[in-house]
Formats: sequence, structure tokens, C-alpha cells
Amino acid sequence: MPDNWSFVIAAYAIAAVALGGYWRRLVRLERDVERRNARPRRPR
Amino acid sequence: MTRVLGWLAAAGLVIGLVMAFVIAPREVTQGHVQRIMYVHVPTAWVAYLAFAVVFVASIVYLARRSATADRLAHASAEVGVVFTGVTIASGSIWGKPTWGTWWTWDARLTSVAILFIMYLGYLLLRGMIDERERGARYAAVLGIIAALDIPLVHFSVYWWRTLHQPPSLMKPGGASTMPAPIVAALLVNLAAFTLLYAYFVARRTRLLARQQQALA
Amino acid sequence: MKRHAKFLIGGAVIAAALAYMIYAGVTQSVVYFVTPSELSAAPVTGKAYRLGGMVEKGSMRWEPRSLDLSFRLSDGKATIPVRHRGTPPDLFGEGRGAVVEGSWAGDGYFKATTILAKHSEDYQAPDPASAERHKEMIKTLSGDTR
Amino acid sequence: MISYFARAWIVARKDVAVERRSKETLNALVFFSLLLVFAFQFALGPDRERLAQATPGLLWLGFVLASLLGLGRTFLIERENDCWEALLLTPGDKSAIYVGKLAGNLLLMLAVGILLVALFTLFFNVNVFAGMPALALVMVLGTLGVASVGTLFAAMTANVRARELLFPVLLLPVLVPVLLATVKATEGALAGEPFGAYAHWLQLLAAADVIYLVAGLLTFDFILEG
Repeated sequence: MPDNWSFVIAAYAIAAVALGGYWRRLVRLERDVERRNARPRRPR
Repeated sequence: MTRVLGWLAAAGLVIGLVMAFVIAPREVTQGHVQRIMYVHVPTAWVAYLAFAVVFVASIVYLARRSATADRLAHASAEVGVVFTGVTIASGSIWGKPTWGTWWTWDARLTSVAILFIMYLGYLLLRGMIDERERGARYAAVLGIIAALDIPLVHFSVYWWRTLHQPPSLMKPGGASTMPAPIVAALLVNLAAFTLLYAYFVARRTRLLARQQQALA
Repeated sequence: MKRHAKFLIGGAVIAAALAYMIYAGVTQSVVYFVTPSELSAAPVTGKAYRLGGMVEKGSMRWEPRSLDLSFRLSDGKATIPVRHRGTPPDLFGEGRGAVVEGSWAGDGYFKATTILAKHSEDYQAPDPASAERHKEMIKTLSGDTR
Repeated sequence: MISYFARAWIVARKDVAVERRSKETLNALVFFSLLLVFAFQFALGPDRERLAQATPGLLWLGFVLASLLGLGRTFLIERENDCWEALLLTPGDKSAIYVGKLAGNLLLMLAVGILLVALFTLFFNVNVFAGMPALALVMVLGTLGVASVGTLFAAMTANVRARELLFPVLLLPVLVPVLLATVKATEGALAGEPFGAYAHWLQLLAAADVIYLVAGLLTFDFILEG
């Protein structure tokens, strides 16, 4: 029985990319909102 | 609070990886490929959990009209869709070397795919309504209807003769016969991914609150 | 209060319908594959089937040059000879479960176009496989997993 | 309780009367069904065997496609005629409106279903008479399943951007159990199998009908709120 390590790595890599990508999206959106919330208070 | 959850999840995932690759033995028939189980099964469990949370939060929203419940439902649906996607992808990668096919129209696979599409539609509906209150109401109704299909999905493996093996852990009648290290690795990963889910939902819920605040 | 009662009754009806669906009704509905005894009972020439069973010990013949593969699938009661052209999946082997897609050729064999290997939900640490597991696999294959 | 059904009856009678006078939806659906039969014929070619095997699936696929068009319009009539606000202002339990709309839709879709079966008999030489009682039962249960969710989702998407896209996208996945059960039961009925051989599919269908119907009754109020 071959061990098919490439499939194992592919599965874990896809999971990491998807979940990591979602986490980064959350961080980015949070930064956007922060910036928008902060803007009105700053005097021009 | 959220930060603590995040670090706990990260620690859990690291331990889970160690368990999956170091502690758990190589499986006899499948070889190392079987290690995909430690990501496939926990993500599937989290997907079910997420949609169950959508169901309960939807009911709570319709009964109490609490904005928190609505945000929880929205966040949980989004995270659930992400995890369902990972479940399908990892299952497909596991299926190729073991069953010999990336995809087959077996009952379990088909119903999970339907679940995925259903909740994508849920997110689409939320995106199409600008009024917050009405969007929340419609989404709650859809969340309830969609959740009524989940039992169909879960029990399908017992009803239908399928290629997909029955669940390993919660086998009806009788304890699991799997060796302890495999069970332990699976349980640790289940806990870790559940923590990750909680962290994502907490963070997404907070973000939704801020977004709504910014728009108001 | 009346509103409350409406939701309670409605929820109970839905729960009852779900329970009915799960426990009473649909026990053997979508046949993902037929078993060798079912096929040998009433084979229809040319009709597309999915056939599932155990690959019989000592029945497998594989010619790497022509990619011709032949083996027998069994469910303990009946056996069906299967012919296929192509490479089988890694997990395919004698004494293991398999599902083949194809049609009944009419000359006494099943012509497979696709071979799928089925594995059991029991994952094992390195250890000699026991007869117990073999029985378990037949059980999952025949669909009596409940 | 009497007034509840009286109100549902008013809604249903109004819809039927509108449809009988204008025949807008029915005419379009008759034409659409004919076109579907043509399209299936061209897609599958003249091979009789293949057509016979695919008939139950095509029949219900055609039915679902027709329902997407027909049911999607359920509440658009109210919007076009500026009656939406009036619906919102209706006093009392609004699920009566759901029952009325559902009854109207059932009539419409049953007519389309019978038409489709007739067209299939005519053009594809399907022998429907052998399994007629069973087929009629499948037809009624299937139509009820499709119409109950369809009516609810039609109300939900009536006031949403890109509604003609969103309605099928939401409805189709939810209809999969219904579609699966009707196709399998129709297969059995057309092949002349004994009723017991596919009775479990009808049980599944009936259970799905009950769930969708009750869920629709309970949640419709929330959609027609303010």
C-alpha cells in the first residue's frame, strides 16, 4: 500500500489556506471598519 | 476574551497536528493517507454545529428580535460555509487514493454538497437585502427551513447503502473498536477545530456589530 | 398565549414528521449499488448497474501490459465475475470491498467501466487483520449498518 | 377559525379569478411546457430506450422548471397591482394568506403537471395508464411539496434585489428531497412495479410535505411583517 503523502499534504494545505484565508479576511475587514469609524472624529 | 479563544484554538491546532502526525499510528489498510481524517471529520462536525447554531439563533431572533442573535446566525452561517468547503475539499482528496474517485454521487456526498449550496444561498439572500431588520427576518426564516434538511443529511448514511463509511466515533450500539491513539488524535482535533469555530464566530459577530454601527 | 400554542403544536408536528422519516420510513431506499445475489437473481443485459461486494480471494488476475483486470465479486451467497480494463485504485485488493460501475454483458460476466474501493469505518493500527474485521466489512457492504 | 378559512378562501378565489380572466401565467406555462418537450427530444435524440429510462427524471425536471416560473410570480401580481401594502395591513393571522396563495398555486401547478404528463404520453409514448392511481398520488404529493416551499420563498424573494435569480437559487436545493422522491416513485409506477416497492418514497414525500407545509404556516407571518 503506497502512502500517498502528497494527498495528505494537499488536504492539510487546502484546509490551512482556506481557514487562514478566512482569518485574514476577518482581520482586513476589521481594519477597514476601524478606519471608517475613526474618520469622522478627526478634524480636517 | 476573543483573544484568549484565539490563542487556545491555535494551541489546540498545534497539539492536534502533533497528535495527527506523530502520536497516531499509520493505519494498516490505507497507510498514511488515513491521516486526512483528522482534518476531514472535525471540519465536518464543525459544519454541522455551525448550521445547528444558525437554526437556534434564527428561532431566538424571531422570538426575541435580539440583534445579537441575528449577528450570531449570520456569523455562524458564514463560518459554517467555510468549514463545509474544507470538508468537501479534504474529503475529495481523501477519496481519490482510497475509493479511486474525486467525487461520486453517493448519498452522503450529495447531501453535504446540497447543504453547502443551501447556505451559500442564505448568505446571498443576506447580501441582497439592504434593510437590516427585514434581512434578518428573511434570513431567520430561511435558516430554519434549511436546518430542517440537516437531519436528512446526517441520517442518510444509515438509510442508504453508500460508499461513504458510517461515522467512526458515534456508532450506534457498541463502543468504537479503534485503537486509543487514533481516537485520542481525533478527539483532540475535534476540540481544536471547535475552538477555532468559536473564535471565528466571536470575531465575526464583533465585526458585524461594528459594521452595523458604522453604517448607522 | 395563543401564538405560543401555535408554535408549540407546529414544532411538535415537524418533530414528529422528522422522527417518522428517520425511524419508521426510509430504511432501504436509495440503492447505491446492488449485491451479487440481487444481480444474479435478475440480470438485465445491457442495463447500467453499480455492483458492490467483496473481491474473492484468489480470483484476481491483472495483466499490466494490456491493463486487463478480472476478478470475482461476492457477498457470501453469490459471486459475479467482473472484467475491467484500466488501473484499479490503490485500496483495491483481494479480500476487500469494492463497488464497480458498468453493465451485465450477457455472456456471464460483468463489464466494469469504473472501479471504486470501499473501506470500513474502523481504522486500525498495524496489527494482523482479523476475521472479525472481514465480517464487519461484509456487514457494511450489505447495508445492515444500523 | 371559520374566519381563518374564509380569508384563505377569499385570497385563493381572487387569484383564480384573476388567472381565469387574464390567463397570463397559464398560457405562458403551457407554451413553456411544449418547448421543454421539444428541448428534451432534441437533447436526447431519437433513441427510444434512453428516452424511456430518462422519462421520470425529465418529467419532474420539467415540472420543477415550470414551477420556478409559475410560483415565482405568486406575489409579483400583488406588487404590480400595488396590493402589497394591503397584504401587510391585513389584520389577524397572516398565514391565512399563505393558505390561500398555496391553494391557488396548487391548482395552477396541478394543471401544469397534468399537461406535462399528457405531453409526455403523446410525444414520448409513455404508457401512463398502467400506474395511473399511483402516479396521481405522486403528482398530488409532489405538487404539494413543491408549492408549499415555493409559495413561502416567493413571498420571501418578492421584495429582494435580483429576485428572479435568488428564487431558483434558494428553492432548488431545498426541493432536492422532493424531486428525488417523486422521480423514484414515478419510475416505480411507470415500470408497473408493485406499490410496496416504492411506497417508502411516498412516505418520505409525505413527511417532507408535512414539514414544509407546517414550517410555511409558522414562518409566513414573519415575512409579511411591516
